[in-house]
Amino acid sequence: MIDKFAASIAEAIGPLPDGSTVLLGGFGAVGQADQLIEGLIETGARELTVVANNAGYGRIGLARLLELGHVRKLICSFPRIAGSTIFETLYSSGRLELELVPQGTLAERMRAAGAGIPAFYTATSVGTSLAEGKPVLEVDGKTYVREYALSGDLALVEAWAGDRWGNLTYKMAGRNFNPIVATAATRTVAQVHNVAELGELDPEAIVTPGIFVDSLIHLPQEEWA
Amino acid sequence: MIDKFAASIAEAIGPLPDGSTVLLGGFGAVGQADQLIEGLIETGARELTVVANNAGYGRIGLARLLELGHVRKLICSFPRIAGSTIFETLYSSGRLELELVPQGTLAERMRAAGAGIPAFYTATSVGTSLAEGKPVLEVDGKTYVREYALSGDLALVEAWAGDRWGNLTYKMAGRNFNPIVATAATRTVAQVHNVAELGELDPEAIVTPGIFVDSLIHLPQEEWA
Amino acid sequence: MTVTLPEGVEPRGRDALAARIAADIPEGWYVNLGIGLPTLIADHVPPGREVVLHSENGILGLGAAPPEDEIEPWLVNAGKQHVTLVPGGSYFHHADSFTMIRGGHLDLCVLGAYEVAVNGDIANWATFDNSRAPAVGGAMDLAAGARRLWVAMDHVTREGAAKLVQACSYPLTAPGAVSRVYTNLAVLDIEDGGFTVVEMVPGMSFALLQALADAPLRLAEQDAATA
Amino acid sequence: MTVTLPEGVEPRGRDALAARIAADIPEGWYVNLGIGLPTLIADHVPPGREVVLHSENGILGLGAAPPEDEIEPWLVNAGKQHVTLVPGGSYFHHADSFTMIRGGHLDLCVLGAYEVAVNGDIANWATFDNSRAPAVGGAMDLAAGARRLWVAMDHVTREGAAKLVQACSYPLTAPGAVSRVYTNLAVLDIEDGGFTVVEMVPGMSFALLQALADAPLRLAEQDAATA
Repeated sequence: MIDKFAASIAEAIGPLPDGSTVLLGGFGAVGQADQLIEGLIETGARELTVVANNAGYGRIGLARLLELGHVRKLICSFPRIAGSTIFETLYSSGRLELELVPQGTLAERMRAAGAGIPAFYTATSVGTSLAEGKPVLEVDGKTYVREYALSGDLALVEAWAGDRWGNLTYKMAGRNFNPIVATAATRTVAQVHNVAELGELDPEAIVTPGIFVDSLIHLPQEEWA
Repeated sequence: MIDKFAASIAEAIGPLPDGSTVLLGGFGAVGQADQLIEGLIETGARELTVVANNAGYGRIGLARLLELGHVRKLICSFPRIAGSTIFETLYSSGRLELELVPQGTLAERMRAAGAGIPAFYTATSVGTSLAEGKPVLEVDGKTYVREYALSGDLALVEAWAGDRWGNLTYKMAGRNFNPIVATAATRTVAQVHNVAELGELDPEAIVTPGIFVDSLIHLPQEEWA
Repeated sequence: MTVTLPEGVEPRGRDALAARIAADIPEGWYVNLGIGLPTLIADHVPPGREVVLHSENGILGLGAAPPEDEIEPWLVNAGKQHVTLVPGGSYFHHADSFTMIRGGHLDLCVLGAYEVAVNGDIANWATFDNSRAPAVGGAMDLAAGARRLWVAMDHVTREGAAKLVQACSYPLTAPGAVSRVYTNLAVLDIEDGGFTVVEMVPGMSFALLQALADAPLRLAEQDAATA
Repeated sequence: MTVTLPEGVEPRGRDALAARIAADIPEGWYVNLGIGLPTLIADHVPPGREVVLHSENGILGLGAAPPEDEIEPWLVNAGKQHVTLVPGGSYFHHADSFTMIRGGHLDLCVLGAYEVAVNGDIANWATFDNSRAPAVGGAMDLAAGARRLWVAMDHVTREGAAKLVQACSYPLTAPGAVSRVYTNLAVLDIEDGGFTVVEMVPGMSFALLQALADAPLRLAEQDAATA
């Protein structure tokens, strides 16, 4: 019997070598797997490259991972949000490398990694400083810049419900980057608010089929249910 | 009030110039918009380029469109299926141009068109006759072939339910290419078996948001409902 | 602003500017509203006119802010503010959301800007203050991908410097993308490589408007005839 | 076949071959089964062993054929045969389906073939009969994308020609993709640039198996020791 539910966050995440690349779902606080990020801290892995749309806020989750010095490089579209003081301190003191990527290009680079597309072209950023040095292609008289797939060793996902095969559904705008990062990493781990029996999730409405998920942990948050 | 429902198939499709490119959803007979294809025949448009996974069967729908000589070129992954005699006759007598595209590359080329990606790379077909003459890119020691976006002037979609904003759901494996072609054409028309009130379709389970749909026609097929 | 306007000239306030832009959005358009002032436009779409609002974090059919006791923690807009979903709305993931943006499916995007140039260049994401980390978000995707890009901004900076310029001094968000600019003093189209003034707030003179820009302006033909 | 096999050598029939392959598929694998014989493998997965079957037309969790009176017109597999969905199954569109294939998410694909070469090349989509239109379907995507590609085929053609070859004569589906071949006479791994026989049907001799191939075979070490 396939059962991807783990007994603990540590078991769900498994060991992680230093220097790994970790993809985080979430848009700001919404749909970010804070408890799994705490588990990521517990692995002790350092020199991480972290891919996330934002750079955390306050002193929890991603911000705490940064504060503890586990991250070497951040690949991100909008690191500066309300409360992102830890990121800003690290960045301005030169202790954190930043690769800034337009939000849609960030999503598409991970989608490409998940879909076996090593590179693609986009008009986004053409004519701007973010396109400097990148190969271009002209198609029908318009110029596009080449972008490369962005894959991870580990993806951390926040989902609303999951079953033992790893099928996932999300809640509202909590979906955001989660289904994308789930496809793009060697190992994908999801924290789910609700456990569904196999067959209980509508096959027409499953957003992330279990093929993309290696491990799940059930973390009910009763106050939100 | 936005209301994309048309009163007739002719109104839904609108005028279509000769030489247009038409994208068809469907996988074999499943999820192919046969009634809209009949409407396509009625437009009288000729010299069409048709993109579809298969080449029709029997003498209905796509096969009839071919038989009537409206199609100049077919872009297709698997034209030869049981009953595809009209296609085979036209092809072997040299009256129909065929561009053969691997199924996943066909889907991705249309997805790319819909997503504003003019070109991408894939390992599919590398080292085969279908990659001959195409530009290649080496990434991490592996060779990939460049494929270009494939867009249409018109896309014909079969969906299960739709609302007046053009939001669509599909039934089972009837989904197939339909949500992809819907994104890739200048004008997208859907035939739906069921009409939903606005707000009735679950926002978490809408597969094609109405932004991709220009016109709908309600064609209930009671015997299948 | 340090610019002294003649008596009787009332620059449009934030809500008046948002309302002015909302009035120009036809029913049935799919529209992405940028963070800040553009977000306010949603509140000024005339009742009964169906305009479908897109948010890059995976929402079509954004609705108004919810009452305090009906906040859904998982439902925020691109500015991370709590919102609602209207009937007919839908959720999707970021790759699908940017398919809508990059693929040219949005009828309109309205963004704020530091500068807009005569050729439609827009600069709205970075300054030369290198002490702060840069942040681009979806601005470049939206500017390059939407069918139309309108800019909503003050006519000049707080220091009185022109924001309508011959060439952007700040880093570009996208070249040649803007088709229309709504400022607190005027509405300008960008066409044939220049700014055309199609409307000024009451009492405003073309001469002063020109003095507040670092690029040549011209009056729209019907206005020029009566100027 | 025109090849005369020694008395007592029983080539595996279609179902026996499908069952032999099914026995090697571990629980938890995501597997795409090609049209034809590979499709039969589904019927031979041992009861209780959860193997998740993928179909390129947008299905994970393919189940058995339905009873005649429970056929769903919208539910077919890649070979256009009516199927069912098992609990835990899901539907998705073609781009997502080929994300699974091209992105290396399938543990295994089993395809039929005209020829397999010593270096793992597979030819299974086109012959030199130009009177018929070519058709490739998802074969190239599957061969290039799945983590493992196994081939299920007869050992020789109906005319007795070898299908295990030094180099494919038919147009390639993918280079270097096959890791294992199940024929009606033997099971062979492709490793270190050659065929290694890991199993033969009862009574079959290595010498005859070699005679029926157009490429050198070798015995797996444990078998070679007792050969």
